[in-house]
Amino acid sequence: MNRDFGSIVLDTAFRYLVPFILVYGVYVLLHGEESPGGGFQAGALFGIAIIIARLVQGEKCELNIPGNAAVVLGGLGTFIFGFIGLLCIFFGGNFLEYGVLSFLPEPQRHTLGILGIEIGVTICVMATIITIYDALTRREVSL
Amino acid sequence: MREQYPALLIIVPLLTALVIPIIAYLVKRLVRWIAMGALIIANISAIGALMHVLNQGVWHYRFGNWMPPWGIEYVIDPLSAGMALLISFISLVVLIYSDVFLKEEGWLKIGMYHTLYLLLTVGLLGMVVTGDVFNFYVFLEISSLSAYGLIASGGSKAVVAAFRYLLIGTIGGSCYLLGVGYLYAITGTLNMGDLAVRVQPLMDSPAVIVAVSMILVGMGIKMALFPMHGWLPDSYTYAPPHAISFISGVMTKVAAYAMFRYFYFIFGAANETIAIVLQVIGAFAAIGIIVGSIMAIAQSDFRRMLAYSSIAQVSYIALGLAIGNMYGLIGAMFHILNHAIMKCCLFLIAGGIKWKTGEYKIAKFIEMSRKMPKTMGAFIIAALSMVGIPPTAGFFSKWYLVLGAIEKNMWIYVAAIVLSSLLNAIYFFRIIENAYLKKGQEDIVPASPKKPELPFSMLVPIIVLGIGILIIGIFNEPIVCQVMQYGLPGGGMR
Amino acid sequence: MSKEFLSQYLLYWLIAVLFMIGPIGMIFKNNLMKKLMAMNIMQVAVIIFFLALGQKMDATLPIEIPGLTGVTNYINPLPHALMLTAIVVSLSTTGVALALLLLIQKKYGVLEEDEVLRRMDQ
Amino acid sequence: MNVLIDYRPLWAVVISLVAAGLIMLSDKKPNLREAWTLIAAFGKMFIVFSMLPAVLSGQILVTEPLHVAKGISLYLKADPMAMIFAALASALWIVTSFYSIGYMRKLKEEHQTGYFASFAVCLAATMGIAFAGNLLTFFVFYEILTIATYPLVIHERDDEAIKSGRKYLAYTLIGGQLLLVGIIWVYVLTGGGDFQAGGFLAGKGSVTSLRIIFVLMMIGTGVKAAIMPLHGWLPAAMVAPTPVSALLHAVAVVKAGAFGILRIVGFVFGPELLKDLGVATALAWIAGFTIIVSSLIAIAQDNLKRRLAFSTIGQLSYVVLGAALLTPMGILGGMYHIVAHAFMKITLFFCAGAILATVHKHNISELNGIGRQMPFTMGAFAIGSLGITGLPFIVGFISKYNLALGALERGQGIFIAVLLASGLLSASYLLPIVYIAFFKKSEEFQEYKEANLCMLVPLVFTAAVSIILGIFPNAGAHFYDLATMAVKSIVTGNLLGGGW
Amino acid sequence: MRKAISYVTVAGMLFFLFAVAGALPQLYDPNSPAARHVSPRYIEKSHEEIGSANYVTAVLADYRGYDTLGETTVIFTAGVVTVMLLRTGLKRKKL
Repeated sequence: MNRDFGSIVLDTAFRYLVPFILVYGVYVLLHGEESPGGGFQAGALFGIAIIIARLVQGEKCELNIPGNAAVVLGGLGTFIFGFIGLLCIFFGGNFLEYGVLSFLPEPQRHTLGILGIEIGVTICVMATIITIYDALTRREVSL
Repeated sequence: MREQYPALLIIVPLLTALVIPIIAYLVKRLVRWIAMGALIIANISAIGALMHVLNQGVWHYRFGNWMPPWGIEYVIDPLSAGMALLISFISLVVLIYSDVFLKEEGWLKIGMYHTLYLLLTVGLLGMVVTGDVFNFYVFLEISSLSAYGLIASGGSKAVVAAFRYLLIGTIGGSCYLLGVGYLYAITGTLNMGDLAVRVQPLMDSPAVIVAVSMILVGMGIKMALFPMHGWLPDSYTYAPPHAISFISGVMTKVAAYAMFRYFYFIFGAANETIAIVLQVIGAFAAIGIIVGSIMAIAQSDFRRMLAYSSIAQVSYIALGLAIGNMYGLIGAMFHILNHAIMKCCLFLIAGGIKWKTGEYKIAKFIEMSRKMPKTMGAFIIAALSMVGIPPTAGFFSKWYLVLGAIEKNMWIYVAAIVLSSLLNAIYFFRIIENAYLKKGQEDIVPASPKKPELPFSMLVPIIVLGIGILIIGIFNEPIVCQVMQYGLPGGGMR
Repeated sequence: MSKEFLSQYLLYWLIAVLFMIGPIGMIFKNNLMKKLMAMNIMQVAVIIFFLALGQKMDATLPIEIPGLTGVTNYINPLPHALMLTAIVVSLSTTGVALALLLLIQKKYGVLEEDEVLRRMDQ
Repeated sequence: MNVLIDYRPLWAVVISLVAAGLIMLSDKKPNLREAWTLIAAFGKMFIVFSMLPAVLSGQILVTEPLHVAKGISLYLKADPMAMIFAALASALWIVTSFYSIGYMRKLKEEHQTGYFASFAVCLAATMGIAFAGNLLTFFVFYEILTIATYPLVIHERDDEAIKSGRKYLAYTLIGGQLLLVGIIWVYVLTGGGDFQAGGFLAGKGSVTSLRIIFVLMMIGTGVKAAIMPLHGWLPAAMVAPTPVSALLHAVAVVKAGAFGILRIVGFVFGPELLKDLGVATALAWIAGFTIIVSSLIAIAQDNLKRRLAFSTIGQLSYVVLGAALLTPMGILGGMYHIVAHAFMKITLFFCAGAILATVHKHNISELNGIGRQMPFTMGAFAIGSLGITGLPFIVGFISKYNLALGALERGQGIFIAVLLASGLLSASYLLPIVYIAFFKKSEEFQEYKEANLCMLVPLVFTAAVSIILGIFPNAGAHFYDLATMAVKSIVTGNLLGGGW
Repeated sequence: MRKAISYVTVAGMLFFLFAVAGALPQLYDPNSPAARHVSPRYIEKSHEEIGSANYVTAVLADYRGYDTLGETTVIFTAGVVTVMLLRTGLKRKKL
């Protein structure tokens, strides 16, 4: 991030704001079990961080996920969620029954399972927010 | 894995839908086969679940292994398993059909289309097997959103139609959710089975009446019951043919099925309030049957005609619910099956004709029988079934409906059904006349083995469904007595 | 206004009014964007309704405070969880609707419904 | 007891359905296609006649291959009454097949594949109607017959054909729906609809509802049987090729309606119940009215086929009248008249078709002197005409005689007057044709010869059969015995048709 | 005519909703059915069963985790729909 952004205001805002948003997103994600927060909120924060980058730097910004990749990423994020559920089936339980995931330490199985799906949700929400933003702001809408 | 059929039924198509974008990005050709594989697994799961249910009674599948009122459960009885099988089967058939329309598109379009298509299937499957009223809403929205997208991809007119559908559909969804809210407020539960127990002592409460009417409006909009059908004709007319075949086939039917679930399993039709509401539904349905049929006669566009005919046919199902005795309900459930297959077949034929000749206008169907003999053969079977000529499937749903209506002395319903089949005859025989009897000007090159009338992947689904109509008609007794009957209220399910 | 009136009726009435904005907007507004907004308000009304159901007198957020146990001390977490979902649904619907509106605007140049329908038939 | 499980009734239905499929497949090969028709026709006749000895010895062959609806099976039953219709239809199919092949080839018609396939489906449906053992089975085949006849009616594919096709469908579909309502009502009242000699509805519902059911069913079957206010489709359907008219009028469609009326009177309501309900008298009056009025209309027609059509309307009402008289002799007469009229009318239509195919004339006034050139054809026509008027020693006499006896039994002598008047009227509309053909002189037809053999042999054959049956009513398929057995079973209420 | 029907319908529904408010449980009522039937278990047991202090997260991600999967799918669907509509274009070849 060492390129000039055009104006000092944008430059400062970007440089100081985005890292905090990203860190806050990570905090919200990881701390979701004990305080308000969770995957959606974190995903929204990440998405906003990237959208800010887009707003400031335009299409070719450095902190970027291009539209096509975002769609794929959104699918993969939800896939992580579903896959964790499917993993529970492979380990002999019902869908999303975290208690059977025997490779995890016993007391934290549920917590870690929740964390896993929250990560999936985060990725999906972030990617989708970018996708929608990207699709809506495209100039060349073909009709 | 056998114990996991209910989960696999939903999860496999869902996860496939999620990875399809990346597969499409990597290998465009593979998408279609992977989607097909997922739907085949869904079909197998549905069959497995159906067998299991028929042998061992209602199947409760608990997600996360939490006990029902706290966690979410799937309740699979013969009816819902049958519905799941119907949905996944039609989904598979239409997927095979849609190949021709998408071959030329780029990876993004193919990927997105198949993703949405599978998501629509997932949403509908989730709606029929779920045992939780809020989970139902979630899947309702999945199916609705993907349906909006699929409809809107049909062109600039379709976008307007889809937007109007979105507005009305979301109102329906919100009404449904408000109804759920009222139920939750007075019972404190979201599980259908638990709700059914806890709502019974409260049936006289006005809050229940609100909930009932809100759910009626919500489901009525989704199933295009008569005064709430405004979104349907435009959407069905302008949507792409491959998508609308599936949407028309099952989407309204799933809402009708949900309505059946609510009125007969949760609220219980024995209640006085519900009996009145059912009479209201019946009145709307009777009007809808006549209005839909008459409007269908007035159309010159084949798809629009089919759309209005859908309104009439869905009203048959509502009429069966309103009749409410065993035969009426059998008729309603059987008509869900029949109409799904008939209407899907007809829309596939419409798409085929469009693909071959570029025409949707009925007046331009002249000499179609020589251009596309096999397709028109399937059309005749489907049309006769819509009219209700034995031994096609449509006759037997009519048979059960009239049987139920006469048993309860509801003569207006009988009149509506009889009148409607005559009106159906008018608009379907008009097309048959056009296609078979009128002589066109130019010489037509009839289809030959070398130059078939339609690509193989389009012809097979049409013919499979056409034959399916006959088979369901002739062998309706096993379907009714060995599957549906156990799913009806008090039907002797173990 | 008694306290009972407030707790028994007022909020429910407000929710009812908010909820009915949806159908009203749908029927009486001609602009598609306004219809969309009316629809959004309708969804919000449902969300508020659910959240109102979860409230309890003298209770705190549904996050465990060490030492504080007892059901009556925490508000009902279930509506909150449900409404997170409903909010997301609302967001998604709005996103899709905006995409459709964008296309309509690009194609027809207007968002007035009757005008769009008129141009559609041409 | 002598009820036998036997699949032959089913095979009799299935064989021509299979043939229809094969005909469709051999679209491009006319010879193969017509071979299928003939094989199926002979096969069907063989199957049906092989059941005859068993039925005559008082056995009833039943089969229930599958359930068609909840609690109702596809029930096929070969009892004496069914055998009358089945034997008649299967025998006449062979004749009609030969005739159609000759006619179609002579006129080089288009759409022959569809024609023969529909024909085969029609016959399958007719067998189904004949052997139907319960109301639902009856209705299923009844509607199949309706639809399968439609392609035959519109065979010419011109505007007039389309118009008549519409008219045909409008009448028959509306009738079918009303019949359906009546049938379902019966199922609701009794929980079952198996035909039972002497009826099964007695005491099962209020008088009013039974009356309404009777009216619904009579409208439903009466449309096909062309009772007077419901007859409009039949003259219109004359646009169809002549073999189709022959089939429509003599064998399958209208006879299916008449047969249905007899079934419903004898095996659903039963004469005793109908006497109590008092609705049969009205039906008898309508039938009498139809007999007279249709004859009067027939006199005014110049188109030969139309005249024959109105004659059919009148003659069919004989069957209805027989049923409505509710006496054993009346029902016997009605039942036998199905056979009698079939042979006479098919002769007449074959003659009309032969004239059309050979000299291309539709109208009676143009037929001066044609008898000189086509003596066999017109001779057969004369026999058919005389039979219709009720001359003794031709088959029509037997049924009329029985009908008259039935009227006497019922104490309603007025119907004898109707029968006599009808005989005179039919003489006055049919015999002039014979007169014109043989005794008016005209040079017009000099260069024409007799119709080709494929057409001639069938029509001579049916004319001969009319005479043979007139002298020996039991010849061939024992029609008279079968009818007697059926009537006996109805009167005694014995399901098995008496111990003959 | 249509407008008049709409007015009447909307007014009727509004009146209906107003009238029914009395049948609902009181706000803030700790003894309402919603507070007493299902949710106590979440508050009482989620610590030991799941180990999460945030009950909402426990409900969202574990007890009703399947809903959340659905909800994630909904938002993904919305993304896919927008991409399909706006990025791939509506121009379709004449079939």
